[in-house]
Amino acid sequence: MNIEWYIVLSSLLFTTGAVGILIRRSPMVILLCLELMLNAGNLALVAFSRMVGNQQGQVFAIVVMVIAACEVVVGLGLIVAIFRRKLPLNVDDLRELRG
Amino acid sequence: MTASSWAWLVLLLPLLGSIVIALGFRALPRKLAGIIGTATIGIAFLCGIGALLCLLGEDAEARHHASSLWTYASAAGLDIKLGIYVDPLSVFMVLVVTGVSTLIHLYSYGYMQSDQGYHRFFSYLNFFVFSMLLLVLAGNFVLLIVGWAFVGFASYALISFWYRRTTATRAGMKAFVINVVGDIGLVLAAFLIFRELGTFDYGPVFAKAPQVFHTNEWTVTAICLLLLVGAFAKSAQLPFHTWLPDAMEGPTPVSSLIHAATMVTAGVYLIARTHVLFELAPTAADVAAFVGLATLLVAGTIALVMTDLKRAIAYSTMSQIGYMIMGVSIGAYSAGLFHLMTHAFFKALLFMAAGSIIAAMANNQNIDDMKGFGKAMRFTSIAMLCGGLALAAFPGTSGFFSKDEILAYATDRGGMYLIFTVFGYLGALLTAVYTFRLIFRVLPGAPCREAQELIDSGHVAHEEPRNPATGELEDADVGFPGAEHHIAEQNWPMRAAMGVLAFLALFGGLVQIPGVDEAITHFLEPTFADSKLAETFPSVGAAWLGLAIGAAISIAGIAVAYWLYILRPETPAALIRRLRPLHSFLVNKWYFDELIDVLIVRPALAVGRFANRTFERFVVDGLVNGTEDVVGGAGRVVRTVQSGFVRSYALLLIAGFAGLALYFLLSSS
Amino acid sequence: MNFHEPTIDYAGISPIIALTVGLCVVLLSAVFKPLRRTAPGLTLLTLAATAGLLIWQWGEAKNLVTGALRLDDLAISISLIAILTAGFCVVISTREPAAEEAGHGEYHALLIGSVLGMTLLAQATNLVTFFVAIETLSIPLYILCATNLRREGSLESGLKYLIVGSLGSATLLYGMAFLYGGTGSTGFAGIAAGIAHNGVLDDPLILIGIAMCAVGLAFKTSIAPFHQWTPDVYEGAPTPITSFMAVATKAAAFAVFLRFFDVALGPQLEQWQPALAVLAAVSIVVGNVGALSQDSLKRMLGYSGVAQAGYMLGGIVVASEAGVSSLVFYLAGYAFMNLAAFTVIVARERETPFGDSIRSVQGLGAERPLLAWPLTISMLALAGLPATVGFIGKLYLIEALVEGDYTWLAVFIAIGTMISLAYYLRVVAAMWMRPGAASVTGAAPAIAGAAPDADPLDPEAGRRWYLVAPALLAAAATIFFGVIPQPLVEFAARAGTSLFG
Amino acid sequence: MINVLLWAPLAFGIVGLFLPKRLTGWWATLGAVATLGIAVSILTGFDSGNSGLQHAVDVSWISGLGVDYSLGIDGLNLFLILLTGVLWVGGVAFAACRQQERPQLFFFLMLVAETATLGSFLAQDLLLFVLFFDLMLVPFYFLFGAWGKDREGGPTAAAATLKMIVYTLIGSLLMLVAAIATAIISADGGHLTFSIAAIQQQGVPTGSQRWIFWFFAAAFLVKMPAFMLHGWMPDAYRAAPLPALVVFSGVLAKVGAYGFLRVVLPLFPDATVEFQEVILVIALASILYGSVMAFTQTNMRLIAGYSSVAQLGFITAGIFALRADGADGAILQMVNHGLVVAPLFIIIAILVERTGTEEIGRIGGLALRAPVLAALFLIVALATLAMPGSANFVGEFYILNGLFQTKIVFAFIAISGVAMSAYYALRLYQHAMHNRRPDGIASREIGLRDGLVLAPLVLCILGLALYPQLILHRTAPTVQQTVASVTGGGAPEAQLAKK
Amino acid sequence: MEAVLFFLAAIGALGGAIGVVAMRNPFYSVLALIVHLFSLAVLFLLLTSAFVAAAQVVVYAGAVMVLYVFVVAYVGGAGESAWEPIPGQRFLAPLLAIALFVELSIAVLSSALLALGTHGPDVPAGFGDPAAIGRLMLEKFLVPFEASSILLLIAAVGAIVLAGRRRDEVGVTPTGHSAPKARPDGVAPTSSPGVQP
Repeated sequence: MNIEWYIVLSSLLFTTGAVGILIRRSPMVILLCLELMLNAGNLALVAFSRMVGNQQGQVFAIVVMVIAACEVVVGLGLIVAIFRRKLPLNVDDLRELRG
Repeated sequence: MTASSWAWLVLLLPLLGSIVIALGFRALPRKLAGIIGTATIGIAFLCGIGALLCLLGEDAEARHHASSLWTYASAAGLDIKLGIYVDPLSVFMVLVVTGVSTLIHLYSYGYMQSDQGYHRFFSYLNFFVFSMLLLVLAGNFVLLIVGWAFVGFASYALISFWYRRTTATRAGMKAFVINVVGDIGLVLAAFLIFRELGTFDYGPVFAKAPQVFHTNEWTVTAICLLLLVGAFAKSAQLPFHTWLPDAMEGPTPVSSLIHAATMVTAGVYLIARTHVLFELAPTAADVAAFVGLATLLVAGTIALVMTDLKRAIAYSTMSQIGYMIMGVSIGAYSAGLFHLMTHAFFKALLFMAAGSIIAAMANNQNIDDMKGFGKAMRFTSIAMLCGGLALAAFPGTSGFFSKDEILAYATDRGGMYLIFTVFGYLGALLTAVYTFRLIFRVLPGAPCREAQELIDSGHVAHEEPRNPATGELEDADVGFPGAEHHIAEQNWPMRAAMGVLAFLALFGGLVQIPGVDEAITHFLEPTFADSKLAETFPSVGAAWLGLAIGAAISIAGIAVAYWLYILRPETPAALIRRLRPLHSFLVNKWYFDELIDVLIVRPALAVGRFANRTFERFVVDGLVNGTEDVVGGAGRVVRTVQSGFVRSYALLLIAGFAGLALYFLLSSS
Repeated sequence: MNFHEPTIDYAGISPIIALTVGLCVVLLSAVFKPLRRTAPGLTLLTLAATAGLLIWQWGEAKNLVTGALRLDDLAISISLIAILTAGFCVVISTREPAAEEAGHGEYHALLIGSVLGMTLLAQATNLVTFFVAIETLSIPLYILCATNLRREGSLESGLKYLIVGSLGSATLLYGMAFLYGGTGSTGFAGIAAGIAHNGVLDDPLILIGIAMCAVGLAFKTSIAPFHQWTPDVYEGAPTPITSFMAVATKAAAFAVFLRFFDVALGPQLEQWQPALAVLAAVSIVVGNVGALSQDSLKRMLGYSGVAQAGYMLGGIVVASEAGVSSLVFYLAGYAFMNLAAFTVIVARERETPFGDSIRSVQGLGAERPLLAWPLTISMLALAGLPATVGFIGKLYLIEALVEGDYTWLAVFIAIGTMISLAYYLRVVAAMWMRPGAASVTGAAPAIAGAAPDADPLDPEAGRRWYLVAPALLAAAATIFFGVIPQPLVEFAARAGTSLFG
Repeated sequence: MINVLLWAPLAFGIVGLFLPKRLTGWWATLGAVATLGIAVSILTGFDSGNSGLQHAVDVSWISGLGVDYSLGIDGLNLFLILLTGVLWVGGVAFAACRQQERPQLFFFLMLVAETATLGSFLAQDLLLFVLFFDLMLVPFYFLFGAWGKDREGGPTAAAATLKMIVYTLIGSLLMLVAAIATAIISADGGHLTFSIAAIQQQGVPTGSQRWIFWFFAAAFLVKMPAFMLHGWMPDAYRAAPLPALVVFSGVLAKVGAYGFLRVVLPLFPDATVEFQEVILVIALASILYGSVMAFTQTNMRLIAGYSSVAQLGFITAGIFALRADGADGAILQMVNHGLVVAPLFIIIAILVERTGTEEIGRIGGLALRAPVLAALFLIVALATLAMPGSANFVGEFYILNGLFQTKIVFAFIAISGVAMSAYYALRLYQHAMHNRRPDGIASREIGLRDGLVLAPLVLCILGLALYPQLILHRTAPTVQQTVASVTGGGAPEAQLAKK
Repeated sequence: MEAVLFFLAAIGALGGAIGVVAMRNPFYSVLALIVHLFSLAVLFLLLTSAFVAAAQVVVYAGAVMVLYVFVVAYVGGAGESAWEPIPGQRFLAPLLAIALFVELSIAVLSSALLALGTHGPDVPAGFGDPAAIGRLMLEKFLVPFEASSILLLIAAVGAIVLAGRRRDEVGVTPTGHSAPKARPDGVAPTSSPGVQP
């Protein structure tokens, strides 16, 4: 398959993730959508890595995985903290800060 | 001592007097202040005589001196020195000013004695004399303007001397503002002179002018017209005259000195001083002459109906100045100046007499209320009669010689100038009528209440002084004559002053009898040596013919007045009834005040109100507030977008991303 | 296939090592109870040591560890700014409820972690390092924002920051992928070379990659329209953290912004310059109008940070040595101005029941002159008034802009500054021109923030040395460098030279 | 010497912060007097034939940015410096006679303001000028805002002051951009310098001059303030504490006009010629509008304020006559106006203390019990209306003459402002001192201390009235040179040669 | 064969992604993500990136997702209401996404890079295998590698800070899972009586 296909697929995944962030309210699902976007990035990296024929993109993708994991950990920690604080797990309800 | 040194002394003394009195207002005793004031002027007069003698001791051609103390303001090509110019004309003016002032100071010494603002009065009065002397002695146009404005200020200060009278302060303001308009005319004239001639000094200006300008060139005409604005404003000529009657709000000696004898004649002096320019711009000179003529007629008619004693005399002053302006504008310089001098004598005298009577009337100036003062105040009455005769140009009096000389000169020039003769004599008739109208209404007859009281008890104290114009109670603790009033009968300084002036009014004309002595003409000759018009002079015969006509008209006028006010006292009332519209037209002073109000004052105030209420609020502030609103509105938008929804933040981020990406896509090949 | 051990210049990476060691030590101190109290001290020690090592390396210009990092004056200067800010943050975190809540060891370890991220970021010359560094910088901040667990706002800000921040990171990553794809390299120099080599100067693939990287970096530097997290997070986060975030994050992000755009994307100058200029202008407008009539001081400073970021972006737009220098100078000045302001806010929010509301500083001039002066100076400096470092900073920036033919942006800065006066001076007016707020000891007023999640008040906070001294110090520096800017100018100029010289 | 002059007020101010409350006012007065003393000693040592800089100081300040600490005195600023010295003595001493809140801070700010103002007059480096120009505002922001009074039904002092600051800084910030642009454009890739003299030598291309001119003009016109840009003035003047207003109105407005002479004319000659008439129209509008507003206003401060608008219109017109006499007159008039408006505000302050109102409609007849005050007021009022014989007249005479010789129509319109000034100045005097005394208004003579503050100022007015040449003589050479930089050396004598 | 695999995996990845977005219940979303991740791993394999694919399966699908499931289980996977409080969001979000996708696609498809249209160059054996990646990590990318390890440490610390149970938390009385707080127009919550800080 041509690399183009991979990239277009990754764009599709990227935008899907973005849509998810925009329309979902559960912080957990939003975190998942962020994962989607990072994964789309990873797909692009790996595809490009294949295209240019060096493996830097792959290493980058692995690093991104680690980072994604860190984000997830912190995000889930926050969710737990919010839950513990008896606040609603709905990002729309967290809008004390505004204006 | 040279003439210039004397002249500097002349300038210095009144100033010194003014300052000393002003600074010493707490320390100096009243009398001392009056004495200082009078004495300084008196000495100044003597110094003036010193200057006169110096000048007479020189060759006729050398009788002009420029002298300066220090460079006043000199940069960028302008060179203005603090300098004076001494020549026969200025010395003549110095003598008239200081002479009359000395007498009026003397009069004031008595008249103002019970006034709260005695020191202030003398300080102002001295300052005025200083300013007037500065005006006549100035050696360049800038200093002339300075003197010009100083007298304007002194006039303002003295008009509103009783400063808690709103009528007085308003009158002062009016006088000042109109005079400033005149100043502006002078300033512009000076600019134009500087532009064309590159200097402000009299000597070079008058020397260069004939070489630079063609006759009737627009520049020189413009210069003269601008000078005339100044002259008219100061000399209360149409249409700048409205301030003078109102100026009668000031104490009577002020009216006598400033608004009759000296300051208001500054316009005459100015035209005489700049005759070189006026002769180069005959059109402007004719304009001046016609305005003078118009003023003398208009003022004469108004004086016929005025019931306010001082205002009537003030209109008479305007009218007489009209003669002078006319005279110097048509080239009768020495005649005009001669009339200036005699007018100073008799008009000052008339005012003094009027002041004396007004004091007796407790500041009531309405002649309708006055009667029979001939018996009550004999000295005053005689003085008034002398002044009246001179004013009416009764044969032999000073006014007789001076006024008719002007008209004789007009006749001599012939042609268009005959208009001046004809209407001048008409004016003379009016003069005689209105003068004796006053005299016949005030002096003879059964004494009025105040006059009777004076006869009975010699008492002239009145409580509760009221403002004659508005009738409101005076605020007596401010510089306003208290219960004690002073009249010539009981006060020797007043008497002395009036006596001297009465003598001068009657016999002052004898110095210049056509074909006999003509002392004024000869003395002034060096000043007007460069004049083409002054060379032609009516023959002695023509002059005497003029005098004869004048005498007839004067006597006729007096007769008319006698008939109207003594023989048939009911006629004037009948005339008023018959000619009601004309009467009210005259009583309302030809509606000049109203005209100026509608044309200038109201529009200016309307513009001010518009600026203040509308423009400032809606445009200037609107600009500020509008900007504020726009910025604040943008702030509200930003804060509304900052809704607190994290998803909407993400949306904006992605929207921004999409936008940025679009830009980059578009910029790609 | 042999393993080639990379050559490592230990002197060059010594600051990073110091930070890493410090991080571990501070973390360990949290484990042993007796050592709990030593965390701030250890942190300061770490920071001091790092700063010392950085200063030791001042003037060096070398690539470290196979081109992952580049230690030059730009990196050192930015790292120093970050460390300075962190130092202030540590001091004013004394008795900070958030730190108590999180545990001092953890709190400070996270802080050091963030500083580590910044130091790496300032030196990054490789996309991978860049991305890791930016996350190392951000993730501790997400946590730190939320450390005041009792306050709903703190959690909210943490979550918001995390979500939007990760979105930004994902975008950045995607952009990096495209750049990598277009050039075949992850190194900055390699990218620049690749662009030239592949002839893709205006290829859409590259350009859209640039667009995405710009979005990611603009997000980190709070450039509008990617700024919206800023006011919310600034307001919600514990104030010392806000101060750290406001200054250090911006500094580090701008450093990599500079390096990335001026070095890696230098060839694409023509394409990105106008776009960034427009972003700068939009930021200036949005930030300044947004800050108008904000009652929360932190929020106001958040918006003001957006505007200031817009000014600073100008330094990148012109892509010149003067631009870099002016930006570094401005960042350094910005650090002092902001630290003074935030320190005072910390003091007042502990002292009064009004939190960070503008009411908390009402009448401060009479009540606590030692706090009022720093805040006043800070506000005036932020407004760019003369005799403060803010004026010189703007001067420097405008000079760079005009030199780079971006005079219109300079005019925008001027206009923005005018608008900004309205809100900066509002604070000054509150301090000096209003009577004091209700007595501190009075009944707690019914305002937001006084809910049960409110922190305990310390009526003496305005006199604590650890708050007054930093405030005075920062204010003094603001004035000092406003009057004698030459040292700071030289400092900044070195940074500029290191990138372009 | 010049350094001492510049920094002495600040040094005194800082020391004053640590003095006890009672002493600080007098200490500040001492500081102002000392500064004045230095200024006077500079005057006595001034070489009047020299059109160049004297006492020049030129040290590199921020070498990286091309900014120098460069000061100097010449004919343009000599008397403005003296004016600053004199008025600050007046303002500070007047304030010292009164109880001030937080006196240390008050006097500190006053003296900071003096240093800033002196700095903007002394600066010979474009950027230093801008810096001091902006810095001037800061102390006044505090003085007006913190010591000013809120107006009932109007904006608070803080709001009014904020408006003023934002408004005036609009111009200043644009000026900053313009100044930098000037230096960069003129350096044209070469060595960057902000030195005014150097930039003048290098020249600025005509095309750039156009927009830069307007940026500078905006700053200066707002500061004056000129017509349409005066929106900040009414509120700020009403809010300001009078001692501060004395110096503010007396000196600060002049910095704008001075800026035209110091910066705009020499650096942007082409644009100056090109926009001469536009600026003249603005100046005329200021004259007319200021006058009209002044004679319809009833608030004493605003009468004085709007009269300043008109006066600065005259000054601007004089400068933009682009003739040496106009510019000479402008400088003279700057000094005169400062000397007049400062005592005017002091008098207003004294009147307000006696009557408790600033509305002229509600006072009157005060002269009786206060003849000295009335006399001083009268002199000030007469000088305000440029009574011939006052130095103000000489100033206006020079200005109008300059205008008359180049733009005669403008001169005719401008001079109508003179007539209006007569009306509003006298109106102010009359309403306060003359007419009936309303009930409940106390009249009291001026106190000895206030008298000692006011009398020297009035003496300055009188002294200058007698000898305005004192100023003209010393300013003329520099002015000649400045104007020549625009007109290319066409001296007025040359223009006269045609006759 | 490759094309078939690609399309299958692509459908899986995309379907998983859509599932994540579309599922009401977070739990199902997590499961959908796992599908997505496995599909991605296949794609990675197709791109000769064996190590990345393996890491993907092990790290992501294995470790991270387990964490997710735990947390979802802990906080309860209540679905969210369909009501959209932000005006325009529902309309703008897809629109923007489509615009973005179009832009990205245009960028990719109109790129002048010829390599995009290929399957990539021939690569030596061992491309993308653990050894190659490992060497790269320890040579060229040593710093990011080390840094990401520190990042992991930091994340762990963070998770403890945020989610760890502390002594002083006793004060907040566990009154059961709170209903969404009554907070009309953003006013701060009124304190409930039993709460003492």
